[in-house]
Formats: sequence, C-alpha cells, structure tokens
Amino acid sequence: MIKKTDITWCPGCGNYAIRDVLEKVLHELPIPRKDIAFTSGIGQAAKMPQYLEVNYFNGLHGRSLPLAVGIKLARPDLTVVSYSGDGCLYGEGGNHFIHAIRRRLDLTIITSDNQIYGLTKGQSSPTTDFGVKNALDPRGNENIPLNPLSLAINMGAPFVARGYAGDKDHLGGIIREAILFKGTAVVDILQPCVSFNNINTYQWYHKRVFKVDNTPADRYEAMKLAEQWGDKIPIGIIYRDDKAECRELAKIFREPLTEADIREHLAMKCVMMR
Amino acid sequence: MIKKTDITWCPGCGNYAIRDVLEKVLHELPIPRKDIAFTSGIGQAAKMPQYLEVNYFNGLHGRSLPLAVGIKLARPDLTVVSYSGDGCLYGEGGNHFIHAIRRRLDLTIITSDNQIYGLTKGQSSPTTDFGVKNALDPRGNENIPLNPLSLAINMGAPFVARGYAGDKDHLGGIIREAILFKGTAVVDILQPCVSFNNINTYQWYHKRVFKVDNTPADRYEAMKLAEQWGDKIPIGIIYRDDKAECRELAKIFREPLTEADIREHLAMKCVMMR
Amino acid sequence: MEFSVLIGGEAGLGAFSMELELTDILSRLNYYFFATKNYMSRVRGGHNFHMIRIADHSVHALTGGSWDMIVALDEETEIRHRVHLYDKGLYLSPTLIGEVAREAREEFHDVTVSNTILVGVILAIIDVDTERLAAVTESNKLKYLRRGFKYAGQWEMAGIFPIPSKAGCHYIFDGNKAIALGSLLGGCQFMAGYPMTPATSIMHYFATAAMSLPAHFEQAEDEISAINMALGASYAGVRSMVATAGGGFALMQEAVSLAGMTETPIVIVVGQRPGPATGLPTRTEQGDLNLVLYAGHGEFPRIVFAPGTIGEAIDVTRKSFELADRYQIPVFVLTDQYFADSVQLMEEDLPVSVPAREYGIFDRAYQRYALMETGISPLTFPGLFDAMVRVDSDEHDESGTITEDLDLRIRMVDKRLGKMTLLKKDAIPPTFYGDSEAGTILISWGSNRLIVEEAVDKLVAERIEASALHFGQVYPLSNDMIAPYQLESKTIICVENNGGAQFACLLKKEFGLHATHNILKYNGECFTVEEIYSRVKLLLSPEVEE
Amino acid sequence: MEFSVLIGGEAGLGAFSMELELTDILSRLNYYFFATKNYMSRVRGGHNFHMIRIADHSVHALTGGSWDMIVALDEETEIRHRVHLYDKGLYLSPTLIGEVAREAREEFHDVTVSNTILVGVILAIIDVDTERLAAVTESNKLKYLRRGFKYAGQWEMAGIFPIPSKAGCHYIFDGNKAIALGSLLGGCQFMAGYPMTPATSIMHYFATAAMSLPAHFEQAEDEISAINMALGASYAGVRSMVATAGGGFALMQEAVSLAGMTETPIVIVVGQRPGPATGLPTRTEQGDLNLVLYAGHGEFPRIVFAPGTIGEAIDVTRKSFELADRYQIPVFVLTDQYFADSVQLMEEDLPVSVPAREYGIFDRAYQRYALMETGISPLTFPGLFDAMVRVDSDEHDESGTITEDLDLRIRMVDKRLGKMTLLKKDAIPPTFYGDSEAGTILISWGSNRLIVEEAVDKLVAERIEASALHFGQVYPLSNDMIAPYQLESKTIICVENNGGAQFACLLKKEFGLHATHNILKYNGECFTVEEIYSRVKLLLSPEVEE
Ligand SMILES: Cc1ncc(C[n+]2csc(CCOP(=O)(O)OP(=O)(O)O)c2C)c(N)n1
Ligand SMILES: Cc1ncc(C[n+]2csc(CCOP(=O)(O)OP(=O)(O)O)c2C)c(N)n1
Ligand code: SF4
Ligand code: SF4
Ligand SMILES: [Mg+2]
Ligand SMILES: [Mg+2]
Repeated sequence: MIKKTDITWCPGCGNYAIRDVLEKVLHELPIPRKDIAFTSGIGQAAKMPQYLEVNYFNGLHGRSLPLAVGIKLARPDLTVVSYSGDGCLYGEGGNHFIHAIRRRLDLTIITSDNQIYGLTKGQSSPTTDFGVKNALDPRGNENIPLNPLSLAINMGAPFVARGYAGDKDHLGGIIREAILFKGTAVVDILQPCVSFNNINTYQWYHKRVFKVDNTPADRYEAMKLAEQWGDKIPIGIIYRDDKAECRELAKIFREPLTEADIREHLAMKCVMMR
Repeated sequence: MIKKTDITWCPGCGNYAIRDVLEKVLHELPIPRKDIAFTSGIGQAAKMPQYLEVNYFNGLHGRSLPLAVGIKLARPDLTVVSYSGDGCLYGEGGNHFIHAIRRRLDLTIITSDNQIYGLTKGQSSPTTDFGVKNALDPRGNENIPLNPLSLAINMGAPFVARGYAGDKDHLGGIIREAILFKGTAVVDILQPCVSFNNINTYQWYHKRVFKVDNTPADRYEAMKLAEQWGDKIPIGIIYRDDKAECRELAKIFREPLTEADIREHLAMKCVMMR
Repeated sequence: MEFSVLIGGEAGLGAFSMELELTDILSRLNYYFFATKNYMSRVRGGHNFHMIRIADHSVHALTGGSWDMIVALDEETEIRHRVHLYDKGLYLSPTLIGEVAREAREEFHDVTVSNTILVGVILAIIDVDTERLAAVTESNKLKYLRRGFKYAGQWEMAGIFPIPSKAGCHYIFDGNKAIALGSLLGGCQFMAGYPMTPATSIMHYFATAAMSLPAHFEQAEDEISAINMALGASYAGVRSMVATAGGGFALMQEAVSLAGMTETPIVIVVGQRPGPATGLPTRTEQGDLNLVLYAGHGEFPRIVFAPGTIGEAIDVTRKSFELADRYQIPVFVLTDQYFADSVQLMEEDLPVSVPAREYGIFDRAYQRYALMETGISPLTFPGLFDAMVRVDSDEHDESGTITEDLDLRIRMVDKRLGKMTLLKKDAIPPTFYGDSEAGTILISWGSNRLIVEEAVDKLVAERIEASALHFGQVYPLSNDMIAPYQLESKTIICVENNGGAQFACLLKKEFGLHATHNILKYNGECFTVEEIYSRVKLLLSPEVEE
Repeated sequence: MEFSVLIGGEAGLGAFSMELELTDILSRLNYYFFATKNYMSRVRGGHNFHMIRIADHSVHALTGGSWDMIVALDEETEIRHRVHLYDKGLYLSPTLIGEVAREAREEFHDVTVSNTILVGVILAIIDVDTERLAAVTESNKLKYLRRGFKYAGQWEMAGIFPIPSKAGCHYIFDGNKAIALGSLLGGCQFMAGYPMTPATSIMHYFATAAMSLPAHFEQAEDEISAINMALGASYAGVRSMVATAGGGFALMQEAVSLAGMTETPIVIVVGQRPGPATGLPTRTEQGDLNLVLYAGHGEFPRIVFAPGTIGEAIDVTRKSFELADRYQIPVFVLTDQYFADSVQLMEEDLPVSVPAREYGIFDRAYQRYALMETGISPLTFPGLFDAMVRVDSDEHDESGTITEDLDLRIRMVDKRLGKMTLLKKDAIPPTFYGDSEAGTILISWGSNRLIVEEAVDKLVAERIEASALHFGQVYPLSNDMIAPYQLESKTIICVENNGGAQFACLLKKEFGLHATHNILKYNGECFTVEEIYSRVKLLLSPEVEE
C-alpha cells in the first residue's frame, strides 16, 4: 500500500534500512497488523509509522509516549510501539520518557537516534556529542550528552537495547525481542543522517560497533556497558530482566459503563442521596 | 524581616528545620545576601525562599530550574539556588532536571523531598514508595519510585548529596558544601510531612538513616549507594567529582550592547548591505 | 424562613469538618441548604471560613449582608467577621468554644468531639426534632449532638431560629462531584490528570469510582502528558477526559490543537481560579473564558459549556461526551472554585442511563478522514476490524497520511471549520428567568446563574423590573439563542466574576451586542445575592450614567 | 519594467542556492527585487520552488498570474508550473538543464557549477552589464556566470527582458533577519529557544551574532524551558527574548501568564504557520492571532505587533524591548513563514543606536511591587544594590511576598490592568495608503501590507476607488487609531491569510466595526497582488452581494 516514492527521507538515510527491518519483523510476528498501534512525535524518525502497515497516531513533537501510554491503558489487547527521534523522545519528550518507564507497562519504545535534529536541519539534540558545532551551537555543543540506554536502565526499564541501522539482521532480532518482551522495552537505534550529521556516519559506526555477547545481569554493569562510547560502541541487548513485573490493567474497552453500573455506583455513594 | 508567624507550613513540618539550617548557612557563607538569588516552583517546599533573606523568583510549578539556568547564564556573578519540592522538580519539572544537569553550570539544586504532593493534599509524587495508597492512588501507587540522586549521578551531576531535616548540623554541612561547590550540586532532603505522609515520618527515618563516611569515587558505586533504601538509608555526600569542569560563561550584563557593537556587527554581516 | 451561619477558624481547627457534619445531617433531615467555603492555600493555620445557609425553601447562593450566627473557632474569626453579625445574631466566641472543648475532654475524654457538639448547638437553634435526629444519625455521634442541644438550652439559643425541613429526598452535590458523575453518565471510562486546585476533587472522585467501575484514572507526570494520554485512550476507543485549572490548561493548549487537527474526541474540564500565574490558588474567578475560547494554535471547532446548576453540570458534562464523539472535537466544561466547592441540593432529576456507543463496521478501505457529505468523517478504533486507523497531526489526506497537497488542505480546513454550522444548530439555548417584558436583563454565565436569579427575585420584590439570562453554553453562540429576548431594546447588565468582562466582549464580537453595564468582581470571592441586587439597583438609579 | 522568474525542483537540486546566488548578485548590482519561496517539510526530494521578481522600481510582493521565465530543474516543475508561463515567456526545461550540467562537467569538471551558469543566463536575460558584473563578483564565480551569458546568447534570450538597476545602495533582509537585528538594536542580550520552523532562523542569526557580541543564545530542552530561562535572565537584568511558532508558543502560555503576574519584561516572537497541530510546517498562515491575543490564564496587559515591512519589523522589534521594559509586560511580535522567508530591500533608514538602559538606585526599603502613582512599580535587579528583588507568581503584596489579602488583590489587579490605558496612549497608529476619499478600504495586518498596497495601486490604475489601512500594532487598539479614517462610512474589506477572519472579529469586538467583506486564504500560500486585486474587483462589482 505504501509507495516507496512517497517516502520523504533523503536518499541514503538510515531510516530506510530501519523501515525494511520493521516491515520484516512485523510480517513475521504472530500478531495481526490490525492489533498493532504505533505512536510517534514529529521529526524525520517520527514519520516511520506512515511508511508501515499499522494503525498509528502521529502526534505532537515530544509526545509520542503519553499517547502510547493512553492507548495501552485503554486497550491492553493492542501491541503498542512508540517510535520517534532522539530530539523528540529525549529532548522535548524527556519527562515522558523517564516517567513512562516508571509505569511498568508492556510498551516498546524505539528511537531513530541520529544525534541531531534532522527535520529542522541540523541543531544539537540531547545525544549530540560534546563539542560538535552547528548553526545553533556555533562554538560547539557545551552539554554532557545524554545516554538514553543508561538513563532507561537507571529509571528501571527491564529491557534495554541498542541497534544499528547498518546491521539489519542484528537489528531485526532486537526489535523482535523488544516487541515480544512483556514490559517496557527501550531500543535506541544508531541511525546515520546523511544530510546533517557528518560525524556519526556509516563509516564511523562500522569501525566502532561490536555485538554484546553476554548481556549483564547487573544494572550497574549494564549502565557501564551502555555508556561505552568512542572507539568501541556496544550494540545488542544491554540489559534484560525477565523477572520484572508488568502492571496489571483493568479491562475497560470491552466493558462499557451501563445503567446498572451507575445505579450500583449511586447506591454506594450513599452519602450523596437523601 | 520575615516574621515566623507569616510562615504557612503546618506546625511540625520538616521545612522549618530546613529553613533554620538555610538561614544559618547563608549567614555564615562569605557571600553577601544581595548576590544570592533563589528560584522556586510551586508547592510547600517552593515557599522556602519567601522565608529567607534573599532575592527570589518564585515561579511556576515545575519551572524553578529554567529560571535558575536563565539567571545564571545572564549573571554568572550571582550565586543561584533552585529550591523546590519532589513533585515540582522530579514530576512536572522532570525534563528540566535532567537537562539542567547536562548544562554544566554552577548551580545548586535543593529539594524538600517529602515523597508526596503536600500543597495539593497528599497525592503520590515521583518519589512516593511503591504501593502507598492515597486519594488518587486508592489501590496503591503502581509506579517504580524515582531515585533523584541516582538519576542525577546518571545525568552527570558532579556533586550529589542527601540531607535529612532531622539532622540539622549534618544538613548544614551538606548545603554549605553544595553552594560552595563549583558546578551543579544536587541536594535531596528527606523532609517529613506531618500532614500527609504518615509512612516516612521522623521516627521512621531516625531508625534508618546513616551517615556516609566514604563518598565513592566511582559513579556506578555511587548510584548503588544512592539507591539504598529501606532498612538503611544513607545520608551525606553520595557522589563528588571535583575534576568535572564547569561551563565558561560570557559576561553580558555588565557589557550592554552599544552603537559601536552594532556598527561592527553590520560591517561583518556585509552580505546584507549593498 | 432562613438561618445563616459562618464557621471560621484556621485550617486544622475543624471548621471544615463541622461543615461536612452539619450538611450531612441537614441532608439526612431533608433540609434545604447551601454551603460554601473560603479557604487559603495552606494545609494548617491561616484563616478559613465556611458559610451555610439553611432555609425552608430552595437556596443556591450566599445571601450576603449579615450573619444570623457566627461560630468563631479562633480570634481571627472574631476580628474579621464579628462586625458582620446581625444585631440579634448568635455568637459563639473562642472562649466559649474553649469551654466546650474543656468540658468535652472531661466528659467524653476526647477533645475532638467538641466540633460535633457545636453542630448539635446549631441543630438545636434551628429546632431540629431530636427524635428525627436520632433516626438519621449514627448512634456513636448522637450523644455529642445531644450535648450540643443541652448547651443550646443552657445558652437560651434553642429553637430561636426555627426552620422547618421541607426539601424532601434529594441528591446533594458539590460542583465537582456533579461533573465527575456527569462524566460517568457520559460513558467516560478514562481520565488522566495532574492534581491542581480546584479540579483535583474531580480526579479524586473519578479515581475512587474507578475502583468498582470499568474505568481507569491515571496520574500523569504533568498536564501535557495527561491530555496526550487521554487523546491516546480516546483514539483507542475509550471516552476520555481531563480536568485541570487555568495554569494546567495553559500547558494543554498544544494538545487541544492536536485534538482539533486529528479530530479526536475529548472532554476538558477547566476549573477557574484567580490568575494570572499561580494567583490565588484556592479562590474563585471567571478569568479563563478567553483562554478556553481561543486555546490551541490554528483554527478548529470546539464547544464550551459553563453550567450554573448541579443538574446542568451533570447534564452538560454527560452531553459533552456525546458531542465530542459525534463531532470529533474537543468539548470544554468551564467551571470555577466557587461552584466546585459549594454543596447544594440537586433539584433536577438525576439521569441514570448511559448512552451506548455505536460504531459501524469498516474494512481495509476505511479512511479515517474520508470527506463525507455529512461533513463528518467515519470514526472507528484500532483492532476492531480490518480497518487501519491512521491519525495525523500534520495536514493529511483522507487516509490519514501527511500531505502537502494545498488544494486538499483547503478541503480539510473546510471540513473542520464547517462543523461550526452544525454545532450552532445543536447549541443549548440560554435559560431565561423572570418576566420577559422587564426592561432590564442580567446576563450571566457559569456559576453565577442562581445568585443572579435570586437577585432578580429581590429586585422584582421591590418592583424593580429585572430578568435574567444565563448561558450554560458559551460557545459557539448563534443568533437563534438570543432571538427570543429582544436584547437590543433592553438595558443589559453583564455579571461576571472577572476584571475584563470577557463574556460581554464575546457578546459584542458575536452579536454586536453592547452591554449597558458590567458588574465585575475579581477579589477572589464569589458574588452574593445582596451584592448583585444592590449594584443593579445603583446602576438603575437615575443618577448613574456610564 | 519587470521580470519574474520561477526556479523549481526537488529539495537538494539547487533551486534554493540559485535563489541565493541570484539575489546576492542582484543586490550587489543595486537591483530592485523581491524573492520568496515555497518549500516542503523535507530535506531532500519533494517539490520546492523559488520566485524572484526583478524590477526597475521598488517591489515587495508576488505579482501572481504568469511567469516571464521558468527554470525547471525537474519534471515536476514542468508539470506543475509550465501552464503558468506567460505566452512569450522563457522556459528552461529539465532536458536543456541536463545538457548544461553535462557540458559543465566536461568543461569545468564540476557538475555543481551548472546552477551558477543558469544564474548567468538569467542575468543575461535582464541585460546585466558584464563589466559591472565582473566588478561585484568573486573572480572564481565569474567564469561560470559568463558561460551562462554565452548560453543566453546561443538561445537568443540575452537582453530580451532588459531591466535597469535603479535601487541604489540598500540593506537586504528577510523578515527573520530583520527581527533578529531589531532585537539587538533593542538591546536584547539573551535568547533561549528550541528550533521550530519558521522561527529557527531568528535563533540561528542570534546565536551567530552572539559569537562576536555581548549576547548569549541558549538552546533549551523544550519551549517551556526556553521562555522560563528568558524570564530568569530578564529578572536578572538582561533584556531577553524567545522566538517560536504557534505550536511551540502554545507550550509557553503558562509562562506568558507568569510574565504577566510577575511583571517581568519579555519579548516573544511568534512565527505563524498553518495549523492546527503540526499542520503544514513550512507554509504560511495568519492563524495564530487569537492564540497570541488571549494567551495565558488570568488577566494581564500585553502588546502585539505585526509588522508589514522590513523597516517596520526592525522598528517594532526594537521598540518591543523598550515597551516590555517600560511597562513590565510581555510584548509580542507576530510574523509568519511568508514574511520570514521573503528576501527584500529595506527602503527605510536603518537605525544603529542602542538605547541605554536606565535604572534607579534602591536600598533595602525597595519593594518590587510598590504601588506608585504612575501605575508602574520600580524595576531593578538582584545584586546591584542592597535592594532585595522578590518576585512572585502567586498574588503578592508590594514586597513580593505571597498574600491572600483580598483587598490588596484588587489593587494589584487594578495596577496590572490599569496599564492598558497607558499602552493605548502609546499605540503605534496604522498606516494609511492611497486616497483618503476612496469609498473602499482594504484592511490588513502583518505580512500582507505591501501586497495589499500594490493591489490598491492596480485598482486605482483602473479607476477603482480603493485605499488601504495596515495595522502594524494589532493590540491594544484604541479609537484614536482609526478615528481619522471614517471607517463607518466605507466599504471595509479585511484581507487575512486565515480561515477565521480573526482580525475582522477583533475589529468588531474593539470598535463594533463590521467588515463588509473578508478576503481569506488558507491553503498555506501567501497572497499575490493579482489575487487581491481580482477578488476586490469581484466583490465591488455590482452583482455581488454578501
Ligand atoms: C513543540 C514543537 N517544537 C518544535 C518543533 C519543531 N521540530 C520538528 S521536528 C524537530 C526535531 C526533530 O529531531 P528528532 O526528534 O531527533 O528527529 P529527526 O528529524 O532527527 O529524525 C523539531 C525541533 C515542533 N514540531 N513542535
Ligand atoms: C501547572 C501546575 N500544575 C499543578 C499545580 C498544582 N500544584 C501546586 S503544588 C503541587 C504539588 C506540590 O508537591 P511538591 O512539589 O512535592 O511540594 P510539596 O507541597 O510537597 O512541598 C501541585 C500539583 C500547579 N500549581 N501548577
Ligand atoms: S535529514 Fe537526516 S534523518 Fe532526515 S531524512 Fe535526511 S538523512 Fe534522514
Ligand atoms: S502539608 Fe506537609 S509539607 Fe506541607 S506544610 Fe504541612 S507538613 Fe509541611
Ligand atoms: Mg534526530
Ligand atoms: Mg513534596
């Protein structure tokens, strides 16, 4: 249904590879498409759901997670994925990121992390490396870069992984696991932006990424691993806690309120009636 | 100047002790009061600056930190302290908390952490313990509590401490160090709320708090220490990195823009003039 | 016959619990009464006072003027309020109350029961029959109330303001409870929120109700998250709402615009309090009408209700969910601290049926934003059928995909703005009160309705020609709504609890109608009947010109 | 004499850099020109086009109608625009341009220079003197431009639309640069922001300027933080601003109210784009007037400017800082994507002086909110003197301490709202254009000014009586502003780039003035002269009734 020609990313953008991976994973998953709902914010990454065969709510910049939380709470039967960019999720949406994790919901949170604001043409995002120069940081970025994976582990996320757009098979495995994981799964994908990030390129990554063989069982070890950056950059599942418990949710959608409910409710709230 | 009778906290509130400590520390510090600016949000804790002899900007719920950042950037000569409650700083203001730390400014961030929304009469805050029941959580709080100190260390804060309103001398030492520290100093103060938190009481804390003797040098060790909660609760300086560098700030206030500046600027932007 | 009592004291002394106990018993005894409060933004200390009006007829406002009785739990109450005691009024001084407390400790070994004793005194004053009282009161309380009767006897107060109980069986509500119940009746099953006075108790009610009903309350990390969660839940198929005050609502504006663009149904309750910024957090004002009318960037349709009675609050809230759904728009219920915190009888019938929600069956050809002749695109939810539900905050084509086709843009704008015509047809007309021939008409909106109506009675009783028109729906307005009232030929007095005469401005903008006078108040308190009555009288006296 | 050219192609093909190169050379050669663009919200691909009008007289709008020349860098341009080529217009097809590129690779071993060659073709068409060209061009470019002249000769296009260069020495600006420079001229030294089209380039300019000036730009984590940072900096004594689009501004509303309550000076630039929600991020609209007029909960004064020329943009922005300071209020500059992205000559004088900021000396007795006879409390900053500066978002007493004194509340509200009277006296009057006797008057605000004025010229040239009135200040409005124009007796046509006729509504509300007709456009594009001209003509033709 979606024509390649309608895709508005730049030729060579890392998002194309991620989209291929997502379509493949969704195709293979034992979940009917009609039961999958994506949310997204605004940015290049946030266009992702438009290019997939899924239900989606493409909302406001920074607000993909509250939408996802709302959908999940209303409809535990749906598989809910929040998809956005690094600026959207960790910048404008930072508060939702830390608090959504605390809610212990069965959500998947995926980010195309190109370490830049792509759609607005190249300003620093929270993950931009220290010292990088651009139009709004002509002297170089002064801020400590945010490490989304370490932060997610710190906040209590039970499944945390890093993927790389340049390794489709490996990425596919991660996304599959993340969606099937019962609990909040955070996946940050290294996504080269060919138009605005000429530092963290395919070439740059190819030299650096290595696959994590043994996912640490210890949270602090995992944070340390997540923070490894520079010459060696780990990809794979950085942390996983299968024992973490997901919150139990009430069924509401299939049980609409009825007159009987109201009568019972009014009877209980006896103080109101005289 | 400030009459005790004008203070609107409940009798027995932990904030009284903190206020005494603050007045004492400020009195002893080698900084003229006129050069100290507090910012705060809204809540019981956020009333603190009103009861001190300082300049203050008592702003919006959740927004004490952006105000503090703006003041510091405009006036590096001022000693800037952001003071607020756990709901204000970690809930509504969560995004500013994580990003203010990244900016590497010489700021002090102090929180009266009563693990509850006090002013709005007792709803769960981000630091409320798991399972605690209240009006908006009649079934008990479902969320993983946020650990502000571990989070601050994770985000790169170079000075992170926990104080306790029930130990004034110890608290005074911490606040003094925090204000004198060159860099972002985060102080979370255990503050009993006698009206709405009947779990984390003075008694409860008295049995549990212990003073940290050796501040860990390792970030991961420090996070582990910060996360210790339950039978034993560490207070004191949890993490300190004296080598972390503060951002250099331009002088702007004492150097207003002049006609000469503009002429020079227009000459540089030569492309505009034909 | 009426009796008015003010109970004052610092927070924590028990004035609030006295109000609760008294109104609880009054309602059990089928009394007509009205109770409201004036409290500070602090948990202990300060100065709060509770005002209760008891009558042998229906009452829904503060009279104003003097009190028949003042219960001064502290000196501050004495200093502030004693001057407003009616000549022959009854006064319980802090000293006297101290006595009662002392004796309570001796007699019952419990000082806290002294407030119940004082409630007993009040009940004795209005001549409540002790047997009927016994029948409706929990037995453990009765002895304290009886002790109050004894004091009343001693102090020669018993029965000196006798009020017969004539109300019959009624529901008792404060405004927030009415709105919360209205939401359940509207089929609302999801609410997300962040506490903020005066909206918090709506959340409390909803969260408690959700324990035994198929509904969910989620406390959000901030208001932005709250409204986006609600939009997510609504998209997923559950009727959803948020409630907040002006400051919290200011944060929700971008998402209001999102609801407008994505045509996602949502109900938003805004409880007004005096601004700007934090202002006076626990006081009342009607200062956020403009904020709500123009909330959100860009252009899209909305409805704004501002109920003036308990029944109306339940009704419009309930209806809000129907309308939000039918037109796929944000619908607002605008209320204020005064209405939220005033306890009163509901005199209208309480509806109990919950409208069943209907939705069609759609296949893969489904298009969320299909351009239909009706002007309304078909609404369904993910996972029900093969239909994919694609919703977009960018301008989109019929399928919900981003578009930059500028001709399509025009059709999409026309579709959205075109709903205004439909909304105007569906608008709830204002409520007229009084004589249609009266030369003066008092226009109000929201919580002032019953205060104004009582003021009209008072004016008419003095043969001053006056009538009242109350807008329970403040937007959109249509000419049909005012056509019956020949407003052009009348002296129009707009009564608003704000400094900017915001509704009067709206009337000017929408109808070219110019208010002859504005009665405004913006000190954080509600109007009283006396106040409106005397200000109207002054305005209508020949000397006054504007 | 005029020449109009459209250069189209997908993002990344070089249409934008051609516009830049061409306008750069035109300005060096002292040509009158106007350039604007129409682009999609994507970095590569899609369809963008750039429109340049070159003339022997001052031009500040798109003519509309047909093009004298089209440069089609791709097929899409051919398909979409060729139909709008003037009969005798010149057309460079994708094939032809492909040829040029091929030859460029051969001749210069660099395909990217082909765009410069095409610029050369255009310069040859308007008969630019090659010697003058050589004098103003960097030598490495000259050979490519000359190659273009050669092509023009080959294709028999050279000199067929000769335009003399008559502009003299001028500054060239786009709207955003004008605003950014205006802010520096206003003494602004602090800006915080979060990128958002169409306001981002204001931040880019300011951040770059701050490298060599005593000024600071801080990129915030979100818009809420941005405006609170700016308020913090302003409190600390530095003139501060923020710039954003409607969606980002929606998030700033609570802080606007904070500025209102704390009386903290701030300048807020809102660049409008089509909403609601994300809408059409790179297009233009005037849909956020209401949003800005009523932003923030509660009631407080503000000023809203909406400049229509480059000079006006610089002036009002500069003045905004003065006024924000003097009245301690938020001041808005409302602009839009069209104005932001249009490049034009500045015909007014460029001011260069920066007003020195004055502040008195205060001791410990200083009260931030002292009630003064002037209606304005004294403003100073922390750390300068012994004065403590206490600022509060709650209602406060004169010292800046929280108060719940309700009488004081009234005085504080009166102080804040009382400023409106002062603001009205200081209001900048609208600009009248044309014959004051003309029976028809076109009212506009913001970026439409010069389009409307040119349309008036065109109408008058056909002996259609028309004049124009442009509001560069849209709020507050005072009767003095319109008194000279006898608007009641005229046919009023309101021209707005939105669907809701928002300014017309404001005129009705403020003056009871009813627009006879509205000319609205809301497809995301700006008006052209032709469009306004023909729609006015149609409206004024006797058959039309409204
Ligand atoms: C409230 C708001 N602020 C700002 C914007 C402008 N904006 C759109 S996309 C974007 C940044 C996108 O960066 P990122 O999330 O990293 O996505 P990318 O384009 O890099 O994939 C911004 C700032 C907006 N749409 N809404
Ligand atoms: C935007 C906004 N949302 C909500 C509120 C209401 N509010 C005031 S104080 C408060 C919570 C205070 O909790 P905390 O920050 O922990 O301070 P405490 O009172 O416990 O010291 C809330 C929710 C507000 N003033 N503004
Ligand atoms: S700008 Fe970067 S992230 Fe955006 S589409 Fe182009 S390459 Fe991809
Ligand atoms: S409610 Fe709690 S935090 Fe607030 S003043 Fe009272 S004791 Fe202190
Ligand atoms: Mg990005
Ligand atoms: Mg708290």
